[in-house]
Amino acid sequence: MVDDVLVIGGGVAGIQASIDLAGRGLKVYLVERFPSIGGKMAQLDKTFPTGDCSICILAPKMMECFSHENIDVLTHAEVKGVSGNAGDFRVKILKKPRYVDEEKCTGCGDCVSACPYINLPDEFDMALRSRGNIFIPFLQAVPRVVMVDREHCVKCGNCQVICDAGAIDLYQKPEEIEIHVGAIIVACGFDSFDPSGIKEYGYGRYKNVITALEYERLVCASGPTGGHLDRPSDKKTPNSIAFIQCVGSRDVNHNPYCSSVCCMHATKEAILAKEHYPSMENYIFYTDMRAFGKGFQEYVDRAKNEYEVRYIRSKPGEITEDKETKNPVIWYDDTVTRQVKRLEVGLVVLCTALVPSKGIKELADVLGVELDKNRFFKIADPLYAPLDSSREGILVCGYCQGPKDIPEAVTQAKGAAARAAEVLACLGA
Amino acid sequence: MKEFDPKIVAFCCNWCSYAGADLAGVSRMQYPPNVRIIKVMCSGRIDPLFVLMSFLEGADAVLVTGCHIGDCHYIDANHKTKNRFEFLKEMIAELGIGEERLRLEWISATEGEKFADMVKETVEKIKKMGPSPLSPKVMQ
Amino acid sequence: MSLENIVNETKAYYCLECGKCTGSCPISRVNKGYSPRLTVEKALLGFDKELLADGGIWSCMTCNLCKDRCPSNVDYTKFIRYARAEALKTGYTGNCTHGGVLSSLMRIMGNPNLKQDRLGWVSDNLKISEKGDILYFTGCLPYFETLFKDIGVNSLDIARSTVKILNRIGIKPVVMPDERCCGHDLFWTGDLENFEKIAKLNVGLIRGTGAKKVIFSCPECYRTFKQDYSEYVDMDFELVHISEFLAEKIDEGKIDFGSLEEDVTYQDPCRLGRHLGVYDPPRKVISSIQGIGLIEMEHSRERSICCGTSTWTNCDRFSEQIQKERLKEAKAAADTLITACPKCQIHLSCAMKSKTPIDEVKIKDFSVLVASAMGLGDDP
Amino acid sequence: MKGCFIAWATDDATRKRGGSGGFVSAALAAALDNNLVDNVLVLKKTSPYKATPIVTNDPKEVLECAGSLHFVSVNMAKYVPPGRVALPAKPCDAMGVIERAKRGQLDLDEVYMLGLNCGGSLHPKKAKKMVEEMYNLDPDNVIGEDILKGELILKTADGEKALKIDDLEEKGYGRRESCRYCETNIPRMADLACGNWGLPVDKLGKTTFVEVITNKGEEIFKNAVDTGYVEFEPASDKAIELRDKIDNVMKGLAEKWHKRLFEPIEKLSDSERLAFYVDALNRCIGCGACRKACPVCTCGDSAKCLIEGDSNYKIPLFLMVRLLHLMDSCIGCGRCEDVCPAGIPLTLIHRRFAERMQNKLGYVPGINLDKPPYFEGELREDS
Amino acid sequence: MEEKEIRIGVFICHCGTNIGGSVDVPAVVEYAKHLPNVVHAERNLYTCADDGLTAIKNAIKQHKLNRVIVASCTPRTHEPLFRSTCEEAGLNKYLFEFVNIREHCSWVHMKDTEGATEKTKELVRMGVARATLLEPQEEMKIDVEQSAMVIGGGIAGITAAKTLANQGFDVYLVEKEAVLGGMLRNLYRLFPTGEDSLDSLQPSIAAVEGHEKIKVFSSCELKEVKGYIGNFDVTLLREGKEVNFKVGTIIVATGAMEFEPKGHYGYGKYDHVITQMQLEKLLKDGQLKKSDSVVMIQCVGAKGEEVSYCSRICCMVAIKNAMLIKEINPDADIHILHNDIQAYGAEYEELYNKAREMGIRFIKYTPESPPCVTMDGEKLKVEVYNELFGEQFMLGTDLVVLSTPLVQHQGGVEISKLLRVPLGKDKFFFEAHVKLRPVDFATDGIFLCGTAHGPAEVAESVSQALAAASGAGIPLSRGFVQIEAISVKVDLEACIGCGFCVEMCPYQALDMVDGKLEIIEALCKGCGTCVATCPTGALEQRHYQNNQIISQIKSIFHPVIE
Repeated sequence: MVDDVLVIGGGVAGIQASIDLAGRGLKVYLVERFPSIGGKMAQLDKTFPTGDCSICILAPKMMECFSHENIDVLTHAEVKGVSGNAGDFRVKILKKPRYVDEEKCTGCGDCVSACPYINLPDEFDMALRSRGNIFIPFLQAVPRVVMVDREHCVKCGNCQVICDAGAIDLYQKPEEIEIHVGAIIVACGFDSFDPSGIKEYGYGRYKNVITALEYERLVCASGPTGGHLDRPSDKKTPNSIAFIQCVGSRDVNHNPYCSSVCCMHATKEAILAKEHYPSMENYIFYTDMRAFGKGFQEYVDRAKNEYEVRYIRSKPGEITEDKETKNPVIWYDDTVTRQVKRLEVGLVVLCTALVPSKGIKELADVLGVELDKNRFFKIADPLYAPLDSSREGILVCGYCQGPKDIPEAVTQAKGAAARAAEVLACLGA
Repeated sequence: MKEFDPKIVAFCCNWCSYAGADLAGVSRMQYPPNVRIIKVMCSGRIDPLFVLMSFLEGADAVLVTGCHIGDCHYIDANHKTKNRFEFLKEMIAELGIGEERLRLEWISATEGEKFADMVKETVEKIKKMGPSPLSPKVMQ
Repeated sequence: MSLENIVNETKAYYCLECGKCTGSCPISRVNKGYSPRLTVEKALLGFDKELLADGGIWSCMTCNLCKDRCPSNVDYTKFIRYARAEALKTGYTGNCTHGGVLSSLMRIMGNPNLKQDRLGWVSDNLKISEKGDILYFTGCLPYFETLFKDIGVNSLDIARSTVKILNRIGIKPVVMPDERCCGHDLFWTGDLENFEKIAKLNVGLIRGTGAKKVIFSCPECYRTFKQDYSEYVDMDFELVHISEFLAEKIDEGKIDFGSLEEDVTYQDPCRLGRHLGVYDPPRKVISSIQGIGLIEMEHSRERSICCGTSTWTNCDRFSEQIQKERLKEAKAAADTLITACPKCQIHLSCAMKSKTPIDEVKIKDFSVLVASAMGLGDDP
Repeated sequence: MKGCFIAWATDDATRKRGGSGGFVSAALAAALDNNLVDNVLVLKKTSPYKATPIVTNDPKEVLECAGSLHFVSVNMAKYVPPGRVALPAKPCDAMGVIERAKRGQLDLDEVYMLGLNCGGSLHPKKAKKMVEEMYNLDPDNVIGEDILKGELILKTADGEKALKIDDLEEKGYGRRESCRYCETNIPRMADLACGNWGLPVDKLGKTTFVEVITNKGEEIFKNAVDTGYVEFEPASDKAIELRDKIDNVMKGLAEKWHKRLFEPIEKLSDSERLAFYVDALNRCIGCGACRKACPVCTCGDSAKCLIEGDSNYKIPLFLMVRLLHLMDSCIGCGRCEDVCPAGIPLTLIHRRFAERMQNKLGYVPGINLDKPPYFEGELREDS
Repeated sequence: MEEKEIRIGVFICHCGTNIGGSVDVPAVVEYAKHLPNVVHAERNLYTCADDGLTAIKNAIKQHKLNRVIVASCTPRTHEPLFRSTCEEAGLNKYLFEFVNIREHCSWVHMKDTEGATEKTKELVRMGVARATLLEPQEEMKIDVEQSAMVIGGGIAGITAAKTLANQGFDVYLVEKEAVLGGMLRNLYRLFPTGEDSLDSLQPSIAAVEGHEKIKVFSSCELKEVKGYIGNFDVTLLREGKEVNFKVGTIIVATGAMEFEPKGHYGYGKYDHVITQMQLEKLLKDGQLKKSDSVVMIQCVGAKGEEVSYCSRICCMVAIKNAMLIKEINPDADIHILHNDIQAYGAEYEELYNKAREMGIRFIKYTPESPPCVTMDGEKLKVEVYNELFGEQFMLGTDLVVLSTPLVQHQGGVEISKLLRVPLGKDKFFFEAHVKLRPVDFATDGIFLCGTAHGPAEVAESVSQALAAASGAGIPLSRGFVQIEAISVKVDLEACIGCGFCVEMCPYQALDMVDGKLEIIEALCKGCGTCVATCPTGALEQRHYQNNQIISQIKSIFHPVIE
């Protein structure tokens, strides 16, 4: 029986769970697939309903987690095998090569500018900017070390030459680590649904139809445009934006469930747009306005009254494009006035469904736990054990067990930490 | 004759504006080397005395920076900063040394560019205005 | 079927009233009085009489645009079909166009003793057989020829071209002298009694020829056989649209489509496209013609817009508006519009002849295009 | 029984000694007598130019101190002892007391302020010089003084001599500079406001016009009446009107003086103004007398203004910090300027800074227990 | 503190070429050597690398350094590393000073070597000035009482208590009612599982009542709570008698209550207009008369003037109850009149669809023209304008059920005063940070869960309870809390007792007791706002002392400080 804990997923939930457990004096392994911790929250600009800058409040947590003496953060790593039982899990972790010695790299970024190939889409910035083969995942990345995209690297060696720390190792091998833990917390988060399959909305066909996460990067001060809302077609600020809810969610053809956060997310984005550009006209197309959290309804009321955001109850039928201006044109049944209308705007933001993260099935198989029909982790008892998975000793929290906003994810993460401690204490006793 | 090289004192809070200054560095945003940052935990710690003293010592400008209202790491301590700043502003105005020499900016941890711009603008403005008349050097 | 049953059958109770159907509907866009959403809501909220008396249910083109997009999977097309049947019982019906000739014609088809000569169009240069593996189902083309010659639609060219192409690849298709109309329009306007008769007759006739594969040039016939006959009669032969048949041959390397220096655009017929998911084969075939440029319209494939009316019912000024918009879109893409459905050709050609003229778009049938590219055109 | 009354000491001696009906002294003595307060703070005149604040619990001593006084050097606020205490208070004394209460130096509930209407006072040191130069009298021969109808009257054994205050002030004498532009003549922040303004001619010099303002004021007044120290009658509407009229005249005068003294500074350019401040403030020798005299200053020996600056500063850090700390709280009593050995026009300068802030914030110090804005925690709506 | 010679060591980092590329590091080292109190200065390629750290440790010993300065990157990432290096070499970690010459200098002046070098010198000079005045600090450790109090015996309180007890801590569970269970006792079946509420709750109640580590105080009232994290003194009233105990942490799980819709839709006037809670009771007791038609009205009193928020759970409660009625009478006509259905998440959307499938009909009304309930003979009549259909509907019905929001109750308001923790605008308890500290109060050691925080369903309450237990369990399992030595201290000799600092403190760490300032160090978070406010030098912040900051300011303008 060991009382170390493995946390899978380094988003805000995973970070919080790790910090809580480590705070109790337990040893924690935090495994993150991406080369930096931070998760989706790091990609957001501001958070609703308080308008807090997302990375500002998250970055200290990321640092606290990374530098905590009880937490071993393994980035760019994946869980490959789990055997044993609660109190005694043996876990195989594959540490994928980042072709950089994390210990030696100082994050100076000299190598980044030395790399001659710089036309790869930057994942963090939703491909709205390009990066090189060697790159720092994002400005506030933790750990702040570079990594090499070997798939595209031609091994010119420029980076090695410029690196005074001698940190670059283009022949680094994958490494398999085995750890021994008593409990596992899964917080592997979500992915954004790709709306290009919803042909009628023109994502991918029309430049000025973007997703909400792309929009977040566009308005973020440390994003690809430095926070200027430059729409993709002409890099100009649009004078109106339409946000479309339930793109791929509450839709039995894609994801039947409600993603829970998009109504508020869009409200926040509309408010931000209005704050940055006072003449901006904002429209939100919705089916049911789901403002059910603390202070949410008030936030929506403010958006309506103070920020003049226009809420239109309708799910648009189709989006076309004005060939001249490249303005998206929305065709919709205004269900309140019961009339079909046409609305031309400067930019359309699709508030896409949030879906279980890629690879959740494989992870579930490795962990030996069940998924529900929406491919979220199944919980043991939806009332009284909302954080226990179908297998003892494995807890699930955050979006990977169903739609949630940040405070709920943080709450669950803390709860999962408490449950892990409880499970370990009971096993020990 | 050597060009006038202003000296600017900037007070930054640990959580937002200092991090914003860090981000300016990480992003390699270039600005002139005239600013000296003094870190405090919170902009609420910035005693107006420090600002006055900076001017008396010879600062050509003083920048007071902190988290945006509503984002303060210490709930609402930056509200106090703002209140006190009103006093300083009036004082500087009455003294007649040029109101532009004192500036309050809220800078979040993501606003590296804002920090760099603030320094650039201030240096340019102060260069035009010339040395602070309160600076001891001028007296001699 | 009571409206409640219709609601249950089509799962209309899942309707979230989001309005995506109406926002998608080409008719609603021009006719503000028509809304699929409100039509469904009438049923949900117990406005039965209003619903059945509503002419709107006869306007629906059953193009499936709304059905495909409905987030709750409400089968509006089916809903309309059932509602029409119910309305018919109550005595309501749509406005038949062309003096109702076409609908009465169809009902006659149900008579097993009907004598007709459907092979008048088969000229000497065409090789057909009475029995064989492959059968070509011509559908209503011979009737269309007489009705729509005046608007420049030579329907039988389609049949002739199809046979010529088949002949070129060495097939002498069976063409039946007494095949019946497929019954599509009866099915969609609620006359299921006559539809059943026709279905059984047709399948019997085909069986009699020993055909293993039936080729269609009309998507409506194709869909009707493929999706609607099975409720009434068993079939033991394969069904295929000419475009699919030809596309397959490309893969087998058995065909040379010749060349044609022309830019064309392609109209996806609703039955072939959204109803049956056949988008690629016609495009594949057209693109295989050397020198041809296939330029897509703004709305194509899944997003394609219907030719404006169906089942010869409620063709009105709104239909014309839709058709003209469609022709404008076509013109913006290319001078020639290819359709794979005789009805699309008829309706769009009809719109072109309307009082307020629009820019000329050449409208050609798919088979006709292919035949002429292969050098098989120019019939006497 | 709040409102305006005409009252007088029942005791003849007191009535006579107290230049205007002796109400204040009688009420103070009565308060002590009936144990309403533990102590009374009064000024004991030791010469026409010197009055020392004393704390006493002897009603007799209080009565002995009766009499009006215009040559005053101290602000009473700094001498208020702990416990229940009553004192006569000019407007600036009362404001000082309130400011000290805000700073936790005393409990206002325990302090009874018998406010004295005030048209201004004279600094004793300057007054002596004035007696010599303007009145051509030996200062030591002066046995009494009074202000009536805009004239300052000096009494000697030989009789009286009166000069117009306006004329005196033109020559640089007369009231303190800060009094000249002070607009607070009737101490409405005190518990009672007493004086001779508004009295009908026949009662002038024999009675006191008393306005009862607060519950504490009511207590004092009632006590004085109940114990027989004082008698009273209601003040007529006419009397009240008259008092207001005088008040307004004084205010008008103050406004003129304000303009006269402040406009020249107002008109200076930024650099001239800075030069003015540097010239003046740089004369500071750092003795700290101003700080000790200031009724608002409560900081003691660890005050932040005492943090050492450098000698090459153009303006001493000491004064900079004081200017800052007094920006919302300066009550303009003029005591700092009185005591400055370097002759810096301190009050004038403090007022310049303070008026900016006080006007901007709409905050008036010394009138109620509202917290000074510098110490406000909440964000102001307008800022 | 004993006067000792100040011996400063300065370590200047090249950071590869990051600093070395635009700063003349050797020149800076030379300069540093001549600064007052500096006895050693050196440069390292990477000070943070192993050899750099070793160099620091060696120099501390060799040169008897009692102050260490590293000039390199930002303290926000590397300060902990260098601090622990100093500690390893026996130097108090508060005697370490970090100078940021990378982010704040070399990287932002890349093309100005001269300017960057001069600035670096000054930054180092400022660092030396500050370091000279640094003082060693002891981080305060507060012992934590190994027990917790949970206020409220509903599902949230029960769960929190059970989890903490299972982790091995003593728990005092305080409930004002005679029995545990809270609001769930009054419910019939729970969504989404359909379990009987009380039945499903029983095992948890039993587990708590039978737990050797849990002391249940039912029918008890909280009288007083004093102290701070680790050391709360609690006084209860039980049958009029006082009970005292000490706990380390506290969890608030006081729940909420249903808003009473007086004056809404004929409630109180017509017998058959009831609330969802009343419906639950009817269902539970089997008292619900067979109703052929039922109308439910959502958002009664919510999302409006009386209660501005959306109460989150009522839509699903209504849907669940509607389905239960349908189970009893499949032919019942049920209409739910709503203003947007809150079927968030995966399960609820499914349930919502299921309800539609069962024939429950939904009508969206507008808040501007709300439904109207009147009596029409024996039957109730509900008129509603269907916003999406554009028609006025007349629904004759047997029963009208009003869905009303959860609201704070008086008990909660009193607890808030007692514990000095805030309520928000919505009157629910207000957490420390909406996003990242959802179950903490700004006051250390007190946590929050369940509907005391805002409307929540069972699973959400349970998750919150577990989260609160995590927060409350951390200090308990560590046995102490440690506070970074940046808290404030007061020199009572210098303090004049003006009390202006007290209200400045965002954490109520300061208090005036009999005219004397008291600082509860355990509550101080080190923002220093009070220090800046203090008109005297009585307040000081550890590690950010006035004289330290002043020395930094002065050193900017004095080429060499004597």
